[in-house]
Amino acid sequence: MSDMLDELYRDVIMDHYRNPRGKKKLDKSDIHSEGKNPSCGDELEMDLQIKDGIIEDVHVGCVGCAISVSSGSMLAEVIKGKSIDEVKKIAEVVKKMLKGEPIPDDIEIEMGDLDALEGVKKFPVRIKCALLSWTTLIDSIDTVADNKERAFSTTE
Amino acid sequence: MSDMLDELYRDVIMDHYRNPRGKKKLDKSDIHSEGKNPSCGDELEMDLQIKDGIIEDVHVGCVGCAISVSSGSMLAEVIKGKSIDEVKKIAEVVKKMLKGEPIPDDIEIEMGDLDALEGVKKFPVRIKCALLSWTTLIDSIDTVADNKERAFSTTE
Amino acid sequence: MGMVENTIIKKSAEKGVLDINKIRKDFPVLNREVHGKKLVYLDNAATTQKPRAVIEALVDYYSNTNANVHRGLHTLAEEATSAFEETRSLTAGFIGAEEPAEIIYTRNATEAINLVAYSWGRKNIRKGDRIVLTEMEHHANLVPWIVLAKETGAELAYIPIDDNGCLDLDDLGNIITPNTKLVAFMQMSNVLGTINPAGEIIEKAHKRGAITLVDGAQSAPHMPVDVKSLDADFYAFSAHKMLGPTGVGFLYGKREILDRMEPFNTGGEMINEVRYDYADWNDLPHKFEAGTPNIADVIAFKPALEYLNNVGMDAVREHERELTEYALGKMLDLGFVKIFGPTDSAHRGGAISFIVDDIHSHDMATMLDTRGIAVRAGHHCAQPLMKRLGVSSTTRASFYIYNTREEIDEFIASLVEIRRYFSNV
Amino acid sequence: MGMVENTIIKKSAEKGVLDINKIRKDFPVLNREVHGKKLVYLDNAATTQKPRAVIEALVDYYSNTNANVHRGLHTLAEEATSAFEETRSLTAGFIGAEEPAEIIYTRNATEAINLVAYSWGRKNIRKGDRIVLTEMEHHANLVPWIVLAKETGAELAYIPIDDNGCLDLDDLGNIITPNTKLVAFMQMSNVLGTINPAGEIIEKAHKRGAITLVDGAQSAPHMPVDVKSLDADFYAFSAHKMLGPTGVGFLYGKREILDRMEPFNTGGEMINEVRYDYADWNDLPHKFEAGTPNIADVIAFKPALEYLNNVGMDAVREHERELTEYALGKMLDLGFVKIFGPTDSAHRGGAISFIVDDIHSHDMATMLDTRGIAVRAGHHCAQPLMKRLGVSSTTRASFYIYNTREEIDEFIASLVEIRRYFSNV
Ligand SMILES: Cc1ncc(COP(=O)(O)O)c(C=O)c1O
Ligand SMILES: Cc1ncc(COP(=O)(O)O)c(C=O)c1O
Repeated sequence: MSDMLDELYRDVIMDHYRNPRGKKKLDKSDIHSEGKNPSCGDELEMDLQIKDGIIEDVHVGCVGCAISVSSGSMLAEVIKGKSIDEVKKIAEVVKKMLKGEPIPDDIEIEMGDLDALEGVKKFPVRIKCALLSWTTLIDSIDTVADNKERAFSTTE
Repeated sequence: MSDMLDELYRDVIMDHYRNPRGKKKLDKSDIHSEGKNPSCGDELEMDLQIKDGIIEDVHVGCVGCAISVSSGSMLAEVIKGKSIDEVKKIAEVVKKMLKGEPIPDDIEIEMGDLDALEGVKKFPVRIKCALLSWTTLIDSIDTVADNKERAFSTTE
Repeated sequence: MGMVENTIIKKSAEKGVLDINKIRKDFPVLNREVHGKKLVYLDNAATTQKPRAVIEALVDYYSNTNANVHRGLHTLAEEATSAFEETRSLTAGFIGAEEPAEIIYTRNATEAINLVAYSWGRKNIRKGDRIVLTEMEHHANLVPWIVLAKETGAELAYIPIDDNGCLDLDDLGNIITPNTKLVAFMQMSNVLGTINPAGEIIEKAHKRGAITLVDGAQSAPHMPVDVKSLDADFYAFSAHKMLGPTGVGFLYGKREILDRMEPFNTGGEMINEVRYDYADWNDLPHKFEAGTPNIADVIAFKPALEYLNNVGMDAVREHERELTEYALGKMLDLGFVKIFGPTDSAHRGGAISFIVDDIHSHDMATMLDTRGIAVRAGHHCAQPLMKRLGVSSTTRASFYIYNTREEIDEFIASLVEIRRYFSNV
Repeated sequence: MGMVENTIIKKSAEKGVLDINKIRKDFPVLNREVHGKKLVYLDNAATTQKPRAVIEALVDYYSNTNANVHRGLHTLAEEATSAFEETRSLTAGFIGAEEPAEIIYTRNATEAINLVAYSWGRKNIRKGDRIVLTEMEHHANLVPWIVLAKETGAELAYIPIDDNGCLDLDDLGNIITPNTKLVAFMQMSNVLGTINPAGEIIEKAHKRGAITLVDGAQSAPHMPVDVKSLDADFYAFSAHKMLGPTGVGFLYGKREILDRMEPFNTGGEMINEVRYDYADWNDLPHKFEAGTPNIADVIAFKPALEYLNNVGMDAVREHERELTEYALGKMLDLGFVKIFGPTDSAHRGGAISFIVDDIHSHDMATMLDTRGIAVRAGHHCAQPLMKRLGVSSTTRASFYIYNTREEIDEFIASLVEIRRYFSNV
């Protein structure tokens, strides 16, 4: 329909949208958090199982658009099995990528499908859709660090 | 200095401004009232002695500009000795004159120096200066009719 | 609420009531291109575009008159003050108020409602009192009352909606209880388009001795309104939704009620006398207008009202009714569009909320935007209503006097293409 | 306060710091004629004139972009939102705020102060607490606290002024008592011109654990301001007094304080979640901005700030200081002018209040107006100060970046003529 749209709705994104990973609820959760975009109504819940600083399992439940759902799905896929430090680095890179900021050369991370989110930066109002799951994740991790139990985030 | 100003600051007006009539306080007052222009700070107090429907004596104390002071002074001069009905008619005519509205032919009243206020109508923001004493007077009279004791008015 | 029946309404495919081509020339923004396409602006329930006369009034004011109002004795200040008050008179006439002093300038409809919640509500609503709202209210006419109820211990009750998106008034007599102090409701829904029977609700409320507030943010711009014949106690609306500048709203209130209210914001202009330990208040409407008002935009709202008066609010309503009928018919024809709200254009305005398959409203709005079509997506400041409708968001197209059938045709064609595109990517 | 000494100050009769001719060309209204005379606009403390760039920004916005902000997913809405937020960043920078979210858009300075009185005051001020103000406050920073004190049973205390029109701080330690919760004061007087030692007062207030609010309505437009180095907790000002459009004001507040405050007005945009019986709030700054904001005027304030930044606030201040020095010298030379406020231009801004003989300020303003000179007359929204000064009103001339020595010469010549005229009629 338009080249512009094709950059946003890449096949990978639509695949994650239609078959979101991490959809399955976990039987136990070490840290539960919720995120929301008040202006548009997207809602997300996230559960993490963490052991020895490694994210062993993750659940992401997102009610939202193709961008927020697929971003959450990619997140679930990519962070599983990674250490908290690695995950933090990935989140930073994703944020930079979405905001169109340069990504430092010395960061070597495995991006998986995440590259597909790059098209979002041309749609400024959609960036916060893609950010929702990542902001929630960071708040989750910070909550762990602060020894709190629940986190609540927004990308406004 | 300017023809326009000469129409406003006529000799009669300046004479009333410099020697306001009705300045002397009354030893007794049947009806006391106060008026004010909140936006500019002009303040006026008025006392009436009324007997058998005739205004026997009047005191007007005005802190204000040349227009409000002289208008109050002319009022004091013209209403003394008149019946309440006559005074009401005069007040109506003055209001109409100031607002530039036509004055009905069938009204025959003795205007005294009041004609000098006609120049005010060319200065829209000053009309309320000239109106202050008249609005206060009408409120006074209405208060008498309503059997109240004090009146408070503004020309805003 | 199920999908509405696919009744195809095609009454007047002929030329409409307005000379749209002439009207469109008065709105400079309609020449704008978006992503290389001519702008099709269907986001009028959010804010409308402005005719050249409004823009020129701003230029003229700032280039020739600009001064502070009310307290000024110089020429500019006098001109500004009289223009500022002329808008008030015209606004009073537009909604049928008894006198200009019953029109209070606010920032927007939201602030008008908050003014009532603070100045009238804090004084008149007590623990155990009831405030009646409807299930379709905008946050602007919801949150101030939720906050007030929490503060005072008052209870909230809601007039429900039926499956057609209309108020269900069957139980109104029981909902408006004797302890009901306020009935506040929208005259036209920004989501469902529904036109509510304001007169009927007000009459019932008054029988119970309740005060009424009508949120006219969506109705005042789109249909003839007469607060006198409605007998509304308060009426709130926004200039920016009816061709006027942003930053100007209105609270109409009956004088006897406004006179008894304490002020809301306090400061300059609204006082009579101030001492270091005392203050009392100026007369209406100044009592409620503290500080330097939005002078330029109030003045520039006059040509907006004149524009609407020239077109005629009956014609505005009829044009939009025809356009809505046309759009609803086409949308229902598609078969894959689910519409929320009544589908009979006689009972609704031109805000049409819908969803298409599993396409999220944000994606829909983005895709329409690449075709130059501006719509709104999300909860439309009516989260509780969204829940009631069983959705998290909808897409909304909404019309005004400059919209055309050709634009609706483009919108419809885009829906078809988008659906095809989205199922293929 | 007696008549100030006739010290003639004539330091820099030479060319000033600004290229005034160039600046004047940017202000269309300065070509205006009043009663056949070229406008001499000396009513800048009431509101300032607007440069062409501000007017053009309005035209551009309404002709090309106009859309509602924040909730929109289409191109126009995105452009409007980002321009709307750019002004916030620039404003934050202009007054030295830590982050844009600490800047809340209001209608004017008055509303900014009311926001604090409602949202912070109602929660933090209790019976027996003290609120400290000054004797020179504008009604905007007086009436909200008089009302709050009456409501809560708090007490008001005033920092006095000396015979020179400056705050007398000798007793400050006793006035700001341990039970003082708020110290609210103007940084520059709109009547006396006085520049108050804001930093010193704030430091003393903080030592007592009090919160501080600075009314910057007259200072932000006329001198460099840095809320960070002042350590002000709240700072209020208005766009229309600094080249910007009417209808836009600002409340700066420290994040940690704003975060703990409940909202003021409620409705759309400012919520996080709303249910029929519950609402919670969005983050800063949105929490305090309910409903559709004054989008166009906020956006058009950006070129006003850019204009001031280009000129440089130091240069603005220096130009006005020179002009004030020049005007004060000339006025005192006349011998018949009584000036209220300090006569040392180093400690005052360009608002000069005065009286001439027995000529009432309204008559003075009318007579100046016939000569094209716009000044203000009356109580300047400072009735208690007027009483303190022993007058019912004054005439006020006030300057801005586009005013010239030639204009002041005309003003002085007019004073002479008016005095002669008035004593002869
Ligand atoms: C010192 C001071 N504070 C507050 C205000 C109020 O400003 P605004 O009317 O823009 O709210 C003014 C302006 O009149 C002022 O001079
Ligand atoms: C029904 C309704 N009420 C109130 C409002 C609030 O209007 P504003 O944002 O102009 O205050 C709106 C607009 O968003 C609306 O549609």
